[in-house]
Parts: sequence; C-alpha cells; structure tokens
Amino acid sequence: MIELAWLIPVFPVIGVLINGFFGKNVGEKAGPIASVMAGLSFLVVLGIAVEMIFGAGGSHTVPLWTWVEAGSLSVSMSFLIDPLSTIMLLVVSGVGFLVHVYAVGYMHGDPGYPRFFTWLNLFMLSMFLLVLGDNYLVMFVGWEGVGLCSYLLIGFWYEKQSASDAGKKAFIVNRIGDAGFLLGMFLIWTLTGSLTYTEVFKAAPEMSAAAASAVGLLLFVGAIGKSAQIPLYVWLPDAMEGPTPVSALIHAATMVTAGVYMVARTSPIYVMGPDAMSVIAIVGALTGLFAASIGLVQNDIKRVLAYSTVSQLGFMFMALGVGAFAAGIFHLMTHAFFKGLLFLGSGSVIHALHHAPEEQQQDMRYMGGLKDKMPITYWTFLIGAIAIAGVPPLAGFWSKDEILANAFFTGHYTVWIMGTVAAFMTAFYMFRLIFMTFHGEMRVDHHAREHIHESPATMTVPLVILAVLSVIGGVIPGFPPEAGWIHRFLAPSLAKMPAGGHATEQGVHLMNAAAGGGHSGPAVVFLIILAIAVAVGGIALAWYMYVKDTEAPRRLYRSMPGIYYLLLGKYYIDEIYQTCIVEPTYKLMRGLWTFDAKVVDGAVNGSSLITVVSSRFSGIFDLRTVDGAVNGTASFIRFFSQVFKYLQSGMVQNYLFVMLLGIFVMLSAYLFR
Amino acid sequence: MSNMPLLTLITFLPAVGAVIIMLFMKKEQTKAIKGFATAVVVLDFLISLPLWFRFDQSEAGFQFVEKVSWIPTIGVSYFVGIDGISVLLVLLTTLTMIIGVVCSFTAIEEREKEYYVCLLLLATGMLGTFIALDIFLFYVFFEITLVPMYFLIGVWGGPRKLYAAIKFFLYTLFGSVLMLLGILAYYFANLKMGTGTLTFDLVELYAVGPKIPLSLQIWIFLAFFIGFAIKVPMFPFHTWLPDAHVEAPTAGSVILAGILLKMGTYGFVRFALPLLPQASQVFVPFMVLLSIIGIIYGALVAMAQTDIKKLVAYSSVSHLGFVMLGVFALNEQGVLGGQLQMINHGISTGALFLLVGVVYERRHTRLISDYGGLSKIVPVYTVLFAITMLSSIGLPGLNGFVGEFLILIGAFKKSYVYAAFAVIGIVLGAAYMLWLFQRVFFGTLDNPENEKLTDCNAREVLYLLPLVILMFWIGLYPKPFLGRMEASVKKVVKMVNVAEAPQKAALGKMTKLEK
Amino acid sequence: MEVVIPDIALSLALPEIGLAILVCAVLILDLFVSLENKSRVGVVAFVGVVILALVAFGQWGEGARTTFNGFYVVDNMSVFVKVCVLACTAISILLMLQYAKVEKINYGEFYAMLLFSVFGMLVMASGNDLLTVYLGLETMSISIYVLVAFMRHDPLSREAGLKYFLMGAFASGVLLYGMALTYGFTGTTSIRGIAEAFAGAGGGAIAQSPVMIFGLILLVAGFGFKLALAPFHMWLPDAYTGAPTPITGFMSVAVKFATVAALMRIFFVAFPAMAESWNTLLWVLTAFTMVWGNVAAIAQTSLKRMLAYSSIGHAGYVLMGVVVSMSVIDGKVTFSSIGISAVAFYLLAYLFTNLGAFGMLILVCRDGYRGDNIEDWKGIGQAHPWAGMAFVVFLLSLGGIPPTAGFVGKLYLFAAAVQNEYYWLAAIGLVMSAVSMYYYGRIIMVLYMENRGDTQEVMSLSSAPSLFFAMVVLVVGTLLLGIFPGSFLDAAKGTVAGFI
Amino acid sequence: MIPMTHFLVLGAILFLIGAMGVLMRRNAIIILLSIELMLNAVNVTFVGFSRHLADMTGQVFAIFVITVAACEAAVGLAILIALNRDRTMVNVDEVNLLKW
Repeated sequence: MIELAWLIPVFPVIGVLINGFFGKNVGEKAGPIASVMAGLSFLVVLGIAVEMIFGAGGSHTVPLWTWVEAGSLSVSMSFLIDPLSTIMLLVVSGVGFLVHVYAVGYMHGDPGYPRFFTWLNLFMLSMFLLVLGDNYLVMFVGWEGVGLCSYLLIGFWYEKQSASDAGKKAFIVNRIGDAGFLLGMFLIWTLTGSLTYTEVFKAAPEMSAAAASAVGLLLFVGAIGKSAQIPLYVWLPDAMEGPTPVSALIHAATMVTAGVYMVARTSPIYVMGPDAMSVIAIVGALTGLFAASIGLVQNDIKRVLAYSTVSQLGFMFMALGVGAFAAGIFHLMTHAFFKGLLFLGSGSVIHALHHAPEEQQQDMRYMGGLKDKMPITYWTFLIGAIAIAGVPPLAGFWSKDEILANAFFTGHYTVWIMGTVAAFMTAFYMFRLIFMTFHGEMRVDHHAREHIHESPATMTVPLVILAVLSVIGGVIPGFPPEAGWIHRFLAPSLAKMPAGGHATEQGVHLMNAAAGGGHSGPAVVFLIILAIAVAVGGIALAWYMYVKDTEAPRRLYRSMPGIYYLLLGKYYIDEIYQTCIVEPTYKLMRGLWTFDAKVVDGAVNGSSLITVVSSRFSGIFDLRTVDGAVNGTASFIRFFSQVFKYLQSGMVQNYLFVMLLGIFVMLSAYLFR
Repeated sequence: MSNMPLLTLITFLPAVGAVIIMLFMKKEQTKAIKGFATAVVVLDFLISLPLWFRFDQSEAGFQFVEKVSWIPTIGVSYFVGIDGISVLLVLLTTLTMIIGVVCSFTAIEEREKEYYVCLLLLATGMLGTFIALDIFLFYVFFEITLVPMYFLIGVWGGPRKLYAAIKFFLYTLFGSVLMLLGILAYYFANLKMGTGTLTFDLVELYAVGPKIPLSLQIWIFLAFFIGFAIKVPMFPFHTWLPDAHVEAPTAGSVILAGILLKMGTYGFVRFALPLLPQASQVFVPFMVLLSIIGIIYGALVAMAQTDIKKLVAYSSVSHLGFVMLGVFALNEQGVLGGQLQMINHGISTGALFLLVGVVYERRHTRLISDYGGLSKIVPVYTVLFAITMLSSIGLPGLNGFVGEFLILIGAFKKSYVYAAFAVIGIVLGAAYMLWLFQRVFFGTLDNPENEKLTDCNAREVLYLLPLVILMFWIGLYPKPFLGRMEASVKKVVKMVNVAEAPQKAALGKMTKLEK
Repeated sequence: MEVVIPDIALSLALPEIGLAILVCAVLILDLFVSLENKSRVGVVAFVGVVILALVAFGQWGEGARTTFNGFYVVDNMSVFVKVCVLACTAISILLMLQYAKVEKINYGEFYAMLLFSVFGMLVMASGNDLLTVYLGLETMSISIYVLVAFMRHDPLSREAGLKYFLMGAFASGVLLYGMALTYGFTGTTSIRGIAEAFAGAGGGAIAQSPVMIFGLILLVAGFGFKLALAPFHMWLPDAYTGAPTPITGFMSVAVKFATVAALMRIFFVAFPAMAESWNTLLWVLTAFTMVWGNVAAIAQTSLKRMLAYSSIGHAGYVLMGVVVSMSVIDGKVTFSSIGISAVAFYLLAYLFTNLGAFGMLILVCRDGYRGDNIEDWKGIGQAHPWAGMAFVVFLLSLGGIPPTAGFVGKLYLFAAAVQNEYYWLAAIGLVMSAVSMYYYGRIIMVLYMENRGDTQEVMSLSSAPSLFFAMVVLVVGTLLLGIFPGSFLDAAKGTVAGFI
Repeated sequence: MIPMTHFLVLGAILFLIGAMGVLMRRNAIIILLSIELMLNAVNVTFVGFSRHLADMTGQVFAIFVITVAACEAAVGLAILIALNRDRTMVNVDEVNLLKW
C-alpha cells in the first residue's frame, strides 16, 4: 500500500481540475466532489497507517521523478513515509475530510461555491506535499503552496476590502518567514551537500553547535512565519476574515502546525544546537502566555479561538524547545481535534445567526442562551472546551500536561511557570466563551431569534466525530504519559536529547525512564494534581464571573481600565507594525520613486540648472526645442550647440579673425611650452 | 553537424519574409500581410525545433557550427553556432516572435506593413545576436536590433513615444559604442599577447583570456560592463526601461522585455566572463552590490507606481538584478540559475505585458486606479493573470522559483551576506505584485466602464497558453532545460575561475594614454 | 651652357592630359549647343570623366614612379584618390543635370569649371613637390570659388562665393608663407628633398628653430582651412548652404580627398622629423573639430546646414585617421599601415554616404523651393517609402550604425586608434558619433514618426532618370561597403604600398 | 650683401600689414588689395631665400605665385561685380544673409 503513496496528492489534483475548469456547470455538486476526493485520500492514508502501525513500520521513500539537477545539487520529487509523516497524514487528511463535509453545508448558497472547493482541494494537495516530501525543497513547495491557498481562502470574499487586505497580509508575513526558511535550507546544503532528510540527518552529528544553532534559528524564522509565533503572529487573528471551515482547517488544524512538523522533522539538527532549542522554548512560552492574555478580553468568538490557537502553538513549540518532540506532535494531534471542533462549532453558531446584522454575527455580546436552541452544537462545543482546558480524561490534559511535565523535569522552570499560567488563562477564556454564548439570557437581535435552529446533519456529524476524537484522542495514544503508544511509534523518526545536554540529572533519568517504563516519583503526582487544579480553577472563575455574578467582569475592567484596554487593543502590536514598518516602507517607496524620476533620470534627463540657463538663453533667440530633451548630457550638449550656433555671425571678418586667433594660439602654445 | 545551414536559415528567414512583404505586398492588403507574417514566424519556430531535439547535451562546446570567411583583411568571419547557453534563448526568441506577431493583430491599426517589416527585421537581429560566435558579427547584430526597435517605439508608441524612442536608441548606442572600444582593445591585445593573429573568432579568443594582464583586463571589462549593463539594465543605467516599456506597443514591450534585455546578461556570460576571467573575479563584489541594489531598488520603486506597465518594467529591473546576482556568483548553481531565470523572466514578464495589452486594448488606460474588482466579470483573465503573477514572484511549482532558488543557493555559496540581502527581494516581490493584484482584481466593481469588459477571446488565450504551459513545465520538471545548459555552463565557470593573470606583461605602452 | 631636356614620361600623366582635352572639348561644345539642351554638355562631360576614371584605374599597382623631374609622382595612393575623385565628379554631374533643370542654370561653363577643379585635384594628389601641390590647390580652389557663386541670380550663392573667396585667398596666402619658410630652411621644395634636409647634418637644429615651427603651423593652418578643421572652418556652413547643392556635395567629398592626400604626403614624407609637434597639433584640431561639428549640428533647423556641420564632424574623423597612424616605437617615428588604409577606406565610405545625403536634398527641391527646413520633411517616409528608406540608410551610415559603410569605416578607424593606444581620441570620437546619432535620429524621427498636419500636402519627389541612377548607385555603394567591404579594404590597404 | 634677416623681416611686416588690411577695412576691393599685398610679401620672402641659398627654385616659385595671384584677382573681382548688382559699394559687413 505504501508504494501507492503517490495517490494521496493525485486525488486533490483531480478535484482541483474538475472544480477549477468545470466550476460553472458543476455548480452545487462541487462540494461533494471535493469531499469525495478528500475522502479517497483519507482512505489511502488509512491503508498506509494500518500498514505502518501494525506492519513493519520504518521509513520508506517513494521516488517519483528527479526535479532539479544543477551540478552538485540534485533534488528529486519523492515522498517519505515514516511514523512522523504517517501521524501528520492522519491528522491532515482526517480533519481535512471532516472540514470538507462540514463546508458542503456551511458554504451552501455562496456564489463562489466551486471556487471555494477548488482552493480547498488545492490546500489539501499542498499540505500533502509538505508532509510527504522527502527533502526540504519539496517541503518548501508545500510550504509556499499552503501560504498561497491561505491567501486565496482568507481573501475568498474579495469584495470586502478587509478580507483581501488580510489575505495579502498573511501572504507577505508568511513570505518573510519563508525568506528565513530559504536561508536555512541554503545553509543546510552548504554544510551537508544535500537537502534530502536521510543524508542531512546522517551528516547532522558532525555539525558544530554554532552551525546547528544557526540552521535551527533560520528554519525557526520560517516556522514563526507559518505557525504565527511572536513576532510574526499578526496575520492569524486577521485571517478570521475567511469562511469558518477555512479557519478550522487551515488556521487551527493543519497549516499552522506545519512549523511544528518542520522543527520536529529537523530534530536531529536541533538536538545538536542547544541554544536554538532554548530560543524556541522561550518564544513558545512567551507566545503562549501573550496570546492567552489577549484572548481573555476579546468579544469576537473567532478572534478568541484564533488567539487560543496561537497560544496552543506556543505550547507545542515549548515542547519542542525542551526536547520533548513526541509530546509536541502529540499535542499537535489532539489540538487539531478539539480546536477543529471548536472552530466548526463556532461556525455553526455563526451560521445560525446569519440573519442578525453583519457585525453582530460573531460578537459574543449579542449571543447567549443558545444552549437549548442548538443542543448538539452546545454539547460538542462543551466537550471541546473541556478538552482544551486540560481536564482529564479528555485529550487536552494528556498532551498539555506532558509538555508542562517535560518543561519541569528538564529544568526549564520559567517556561513551566509561564505554561501553567497560560493553561489557567486558556481554561478561563474558553469557559468565558461557553457561558457568554450558550448560557445566560438571550441577547441575540430579536427578529433573528426565531431563525436560530440547529445546523443541518452535514455540519453536526463532523462535530460529533471530532468530539469523540477529542475524548479518546488523548487517552488511547497518550496513556501512560511519556510512554504511550504514540511515543513509541514516533521514537524512530525523532531524535533523542543527548545524555549530557542541559537537562538536570533527575530530569534525564525520568525522561529515559519514561521512554523505557512507567512514570514514577512523587513529583509527577504533584504535577498532575496541579494541572487539574489549574484547569478546574479556571473554569470555576469563569463560571463565577459570567454566570453567577454577571456584573463582576464590568467591575473588574473598571477597576483596572488601563490593562483592559491594553489587552482589548491586542497590545497595539498591529498599530506598532503599521507605524514603524509599513509606513516607513511607503515613505521610502515614494522617496525612491521621486529620486528615480528626478535624480537618476534627472541626471540623465537634464539637471535643472543647465535646462534653465539654456531655455532662457534659447528663449532670447526663440529656439524651437524638440519636445523633451533626450537626457541630461543631451541638454548639456544642446546648451553648447546653441553657443556654437550663434558664433556663426555671418560676418567674413569675424571668421578671418577666428582663423588668425587659431594660428596665434597654436604659435603661443609652442613658443611658451 | 548537419550539412544544412540550419542556424543561418533560422536567422535570416524572418529577414527574407520582411523583404517579401516590403516588395510584393501593398499597404492595403493588411489581412494578407498579417497571414504571411504569422506563417513566416511559425515556420521559423518549427525549423528551430530540431535545435531542441538534436541538441547533444553532453557536448559543452558549440554545435550546429557554420563558418564562412567574411572580411579576411581584419580577420572577420561569418561564424555562427550555439551551445547550452544560447540554444534556449534562440528557442525563446522564435516562440516570442510568434506571440509578438499574433498579439499585434488588433493592437496595431495603422501602417501594418511597415510594422510587420520592422518586427521581422528585429527577429533576425535578435537571433543573429544569440548565434554569433564572431565578436564583430555579434556587435553588428547587437546594434542592428536598435533600429527596428527604435521604429517600433517611435512610430507605433504611446503619447511620449518620440522622447522614449530616441532615449532608448541613444542610451543603448552610447553603451555599445564604448563596448566597441573594449572589443577593439581585446582584438589588439590578442594580437600582441595572444595568438598573434588579427581575429575576432571567439573560440580562439577564449584561449587568450587568462594571458592578458589584469590592468588591461579591467579596462576592457569596464567597457564591456557599460555596454551590457545599460542593456540589462542594471541599477544606475535603468532609467530608459520604464519610458521604453510604457511607450512601446504591446508586442514591442513583450519582445523588449522577453528578449532584448537578455542580450545584456547573455553578453556577460558569453563574452565578459570567459574572455576576462581575472577581471570578472575582481569585479564580483561591485557587480553583486549593483545587482542587489537593483533587486531591492527595483522592487521598492515598482511598489510606488500607478501605471501597470511601469510597475512591470521596474519589476523587470528587480528580476534582472537576480539574474546578474546569479551570473556573478561565478559558481555552477548561480550561473545555471541566472541562465534559467533569463528564460523564466522572458516567459513571465512577456506574459504580464501581454495581459496588460489585453486590458489596454479594451480600456485604453493603464492606470491601476481605473481598474478594480475585475475578477467577477473576467474570470479567465484573472486566472491567467494570477498564474503569471505567481510565476513572476517565484512561487514553488512554477518556473520562477527554480531559477530564483538556484541563484540564491549559488549566491549563498559565494557568501551568505549576498543571499541574505537578495532574499529581501523575494519578500518585496510578493508585496508589490499582490498589492497590484488586489487593487486590480479584488475590491468592489465601482467603475462603470469595467462592467463592459469582455473576457479573453480565443486568440488571446491561444497566445497566452503556451507561456502558461511553459511556466508549469519548467516549474515541475526543469530537467530537460537544466540538462541542456549544464555542460556549457560548467565550461564557462571553469574558464572564469582560472588562476591569477600575469601582472606585468608589456605594460610600458599603457602609460601613454592621452597621445 | 647647353640646355638639358629632361626625358618626361608623359604616359604617367595620362589622366590629367585626357582631362585637359576633355575640358577644351566641353568648352567648345558649349558654344554650339542651344540654351535648352545644355544638358548634352553635361552628358559628354559625364562620359569623359567615366572613361578617365578607368584610365586612371589602369595605373594601379605598378609602384611609385615619378616624372616631370620628380615633381609628379604616381603611386597607389594617388591612383586611389584620382579614381575616387573622378567617380565623385561623375555622380555630381548626374546630380547637377537634374538640379540645373530645376534651378534653370543653363550655362554650359558649369561643367567646364567643374572639370578644371578636378584637374587641380588630380595634380594635387600626385604632387611630389610643394610647387605642384600649391598649383593644384590653387587651380582647384579658384574654380570652386566660381562654382560656389555660380547661381548669379541667387543672393545666397553670391554671398557664399564672396565669403569662400576671401577666406580661401587669405588661407592660400598663409599656406604660401609656410611653404616659403620651409623652402628657406630646407633649401628645396621637393618633398623627398625636405625629408633629406631634416635627416641631414643640421636637420635636428632646423626642426627645433622657432621660425621653422611657425612655418609648420602656417602649413597646418593652410591645410586646416581647406579641410575645414575646427578653428578654420567658420566659412564652411555659409559656403555649403549658399552653394548649389550638387556643388556642395562635390566640394564636401572631392576636396577632402585631394587635400588629405596632399596633407599626408607632405606631413608623412616630408616632415617625419617634426612628427611629434605636428601630431599633437593635429590631435587637438581633430578633437576640437569632431566636437564642434557634431555639437553645433544639433541646434540646426535647416537640413542643408545640418549636413554641412556633419561634414565638419566627418573631416575630424578623417584627420583622426591621419593623427592615429603615427606612433613612436622605441624612438623611431613609424606610420602604421592600418592608419593610412583606415583614412583611405573612411574617405571612400564617406564619398557614397555624403553624396547620397546631399542627393536626397536635390530629390526634394522644386522650382523656387529648396525643401530646406527639417519640418517640411515630415511624413516623407510614409509617402515615398523608397526615398525614405534610402535616406535612412545614408543617415545610419553617417552615424556609423552597422550594416552600412560608415560603420565599417568608423570601426577600421577606431581599430587603428586603439592599436596605437590613442584611447582618449578614440573615446571622444566614439562619444561624438553617438551624439551625432541624436540629430541623424531626429531626421529619421521627422521622416517617419511625426505625422503631418493634414493641411500641408507631402512634398512630391522630382526624380529624373539621371538622379534616380545616381541615388541607386550611392545606396548600393553604401550597403555594399557595409556588408562586403572585403575587396575595398584590400584596395585601401594597397594604397600604403610605396607611399611612405 | 644684404643679410637674409632683412628680407625675412620685410616679408613678415608686409604680411602683417596685408592681414590687418583684410581684417580692418570694410570695402571688399580694399580687402582684395590687402590679400594681394600678403601674396607679394611671400614673394619677397621667396626671392630673399632664393638669393640667400643661391638656388633658382625660389624665384620660379615667385613667378608662379604672381600668375596665380592674377587669376585670383580676376575671379575675385568677377564675384564682386556680381555682388554689386543691386548696391553701389560692396561693404563686407552688409554681406551677412547666411548666418546661424
């Protein structure tokens, strides 16, 4: 079955071609076609997964054709199937298929229906290339491909100026990240002479710490751009302009995790560059805390989820930073399930409120009391919230707790503290969202109230499936922590922290012990209890402020208005970028353009002094100039041509005088030489 | 080698066609003229196909060689041939010619006869430049192309055509005149230090390169540099390009961007690098600095444009900055990337100009502000424009990326600082192109005239399709293209990276400069 | 004392003798021909000149032979110059036939005067003695003064005649004074004699004495006037504009041929000892001429006057060939063969190009209208495609753009310059040729690109068979020299043999 | 025997007077006369050198110069008469139709 791996990207290509070229006459059937294509890919992935999990495993490369050959550089378009890529394939194709089905219902009636599904399939194709590629170049093809699709899908409703701006912003910020990624690739090629994973990782151990860190940091710049970490996260909240299935698939489950996958894939190099790892850990923790804090006060339902995604990605990078690559991927998988569920849930809420005025459809202040109107959405949404908050036995707990445990045991205490505070905030804002939308009295616009109804089956079925996955998705692969099925399955394709390294003695023992046997030691029990306490505490605080005493939030915000507006305004990061990066480039751009037209062209076109003089001079003698001097030197020459012209006075004796003058000058030149 | 003089046939067929039109066709028979011109150009493309199929990829030297002595007294011979570097350029020229002719059917209404005569003569000039292996012959063709282009811009151009035409003509002429000085200096240096015979034959002169003392090489390199840099155009010499592009008719700017700019870069790779190896090595930092400025400066100024054609013109400055960066990385990946990027730029910028021409023919305005929200009413046009735009900003999977990737990896190998700055060009490239795309295609359809816009008709799609197919082909499977260029590029790179030049040979005479 | 009658090989001077007979025939024929068909005289003159050209060509190749006691030499260079001068005369006569009909100049004497001036040129080309050169120069000049003032009824022609005469007489005075001083110091007027005098005992001292240098300067000034080099060229624009157009064409080409031949013979053969000084002098004059000629032409609005200035520029290029062929290799002054053949070839290319350009002017003029202002030429390119194309070929050749004769001429010239390391002079020359393309380009622009106001109708072309034939010959010549210059280059190379 | 320098100085002075005459005077005929004066100055120099070198060439040259001067005078006067058609006295300053 593995040899058929090339089939996976082929199905989306067929979908793109059908919907792309025959969009008009396919019309409403475009959705089902695209979903079938995604489904077929999912089946192939399942086949391969079964063969990998229950079969021999290991890593197989499926070569297709040699792509670029230039002297010593030779790169071929071929796929790599190994545990890491199988997990990623499962997540991508699984969640992708569910989102396709969900989108059939959600996008019903939209004029650009076939166009939407063409680009959705194109996204699946790029994501498959990114995950399947056996060398960095093919990964980069997928990398930019998903960047392009996110641009297209965010700007799907292109009449809205804000949507096309958001799309453009997303692409350019990604492009900045890609620039770093490219430089990382070049460094890898110059150091190891190849871009294929197997050869690169074979040569990784000889790399010096400085070189490995340089590669790591450069690649991490790419990851920051793609997975929306500080400072390049600004595009993700604006990306909510796109339709909700897009947000669910691209900006929650798959694309944003590409950075995490890339860092995990390059783990052998990262392992050799410890300070790159510590940078990743700190950035991850910072982003987690930072984004979670903004999420506390947001009123737009999708913005809250967007900041929650940024925060959870921070967690994943925290895991990778401390060396727990498997934990990072595990959290990636569980996050895909419950964040996908939350986004789709919010989608069905927005879908239900589409009769409300435009700006109220996503604003939680105009929701509330939807619990009994939309039972399935409510219950699945609740499961998702509990999972993300990290309450056992649901998925969030196992993956997030493991990350915090690893952070703790490997001595990154500051990172651990930030993570725990972020976890508390996560629990708080998730249940704030639940209570504001589903509980309390109905604040929905009155004439939109009777239209609220449960979403159709095509939308609710994926919600239920994802809810189930959110429940079992954590326990089955993740129990017992550190030694669950997923860790053993991923072990061969992820590098191990070296024995020395920066981890404390006790931490390493535990780590190796965990990889080997079960978890032991009183510290672990303490950690588990703390995590549960944090989660439940967050939920309780949210319950108290938004159900029991609804005035509490207003009082709190009035008591410290500075902080409230700071958080509401998203730390004014966007405004800072606008003033200190975007505006100066506009000014520079305008300046260079005038510089080009006036000076460079001017020097060529006629410096002002000369033209003024020659025009006044020629004005006197009513000269008719050809329209527009040819160039600066030209107008300089034209000035002299006027001079020469008017020396011909027509008087013979003048000519004779000039002739004699010439003889005299020649004579004097010789006599006085 | 085929006994049939293939290259001469390909080069002079358009000229013969032009003469036939001039002599036997009256001004009124426009339909016959157009038909005949298309037939000539298509036939030209067909007979150039054997170059592609019968090209021996392992052979680094020149193929399809024809040599006939022309002016024996000064050692000039009609010596033509192609190798990896010029085979794709010749094919690109014949293809662009078809597109140029077909796309000007509706664009040009008055004086068609002279128009097609100029177009065909231009084709001969360009083809001649790429196949000439005798420096004199190269210079003759290099200058001949100026005259038809001068007429194309001057007679059928836009409002400020006279200014743009004379500026283009004089600017390039000034450059090539100084290049002539360089050629003559090399010609006599070869007499004194090289083979001792008076000859313009490139193959013989290739061997002389390293023997020339460095100081003379530097002077000659400066002369070559000015001649080719104006043509490329590189940073300080680029001001003629926007005027020439904006004022030229559609076919004119397609050919100008697609082929004429390549003569500059081709000149560097064919003449400057192998003939003046040590000087090229000495000039690398200077040239790379100029190219990087070109990349960033071109992109930034492009962003400030309000006229689409001027924007594309400045984007050409940026793209060709990349090509020059690749060429002066002086390693295999860099030069190969530069060569491929020449072809890619010809395809993507040519297509961009065609697309601007399509809209210009309907709305007769090139200001971005006059457009908006087009994607709703002209979907096919939008898709074509999107693909071309993505190819030009170098999206992986399309042709732009392969070229840019090789250039950057070559530059990185030379020194990571070069690549670091050049990478900024990629980001800026995405910025101005997307901003253009957004202002023209997205947003609301408020301008009433835009509603009346009709989508691309069959003819327009016909001449855009081959370019799009090429974009995907080179993007996904560049092996046949890279394979053909590799052997010759390796040879050039080996020639450039030769050891130190003799410092002190017969320099006495150099001092008496002013005499 | 018995009178020694030197044996004179008259056969060497065959072309001159033939020409003298032809002139007399033309003068006599003119008496019998009625006013209307004066053109028959022209046809006779044309046929005669063509025959003479073939005769002169016969003398090619046998090496340098002198006669008339060393006063008269016939070597390849002089044969080359004679053939070219005669060819140029033939074409000028063809142009004149048409021009005379339009301007109603029906005096037969025109052709006689023309042939007299050609006689002077042939003598100058073969002059091996200062006296012969002077006599040839004066015969040529005096007959050309008359030709310039030929159109008695036109005030411009009269004024041009006067100006040219006054300047000419003054300059010949200067030249004579130079010759006198040279004679004084070297004791002989024969060119070989002067060279021996310098090479002889006190030669070095003579070369340095200030009076001798003054003599040299006067010689340079005299020839400078004739070739219209920079400070001495002020007469040219007025003389060329006033004179009848075929004469202007004839003057601008033929006079240059003869004067350059005489100049090279005198300076290369007679004054190698003072080469350093006259070379620097000529270097400055050349650069100044090229700049002045080309730059002044830009501001002109009259086409004929612009072509006059451009011919000044070209005089600069020709002289550059002369300057550049001299180089000092380890102390000894040598004259490179490339330089001299470059001058010869450039003059040949210039013949076809310049006559063609002036021919175009004649093509356009009709009774009472000279088609002089550039603006009147608007739209000619579209209305008369063939004439437009011919003019473009000539202009490109004047500007030195391939595939025309001008390009090969300029290339060969700059090759000589680069070989002897005159880089700066070559650079000035190249830049000025690029600058010249500005006003040649402007003419092309007027021809093709500026569309006429619909009011003025496009000028019709008055073409007669003779003019048509002349133009075809010139266009073919320009392109032939540009594309297949091989044999002509060999001929130019051949002129060097036996010259130095 | 009169030393050579006297001849030279005389020739030079005459030459200068002739040249100044050409530049200063306005009447065309006077200018013609001045040119003749210059030519005669050259004759003086020639004859002086010929006597100094005891060689015939100088005097032969002088004779030729005289004949040529005569022709020039003839042609010059002819042109002047043509110019004189519509004005009484040919003043060189008035003759400037051809300029710029």
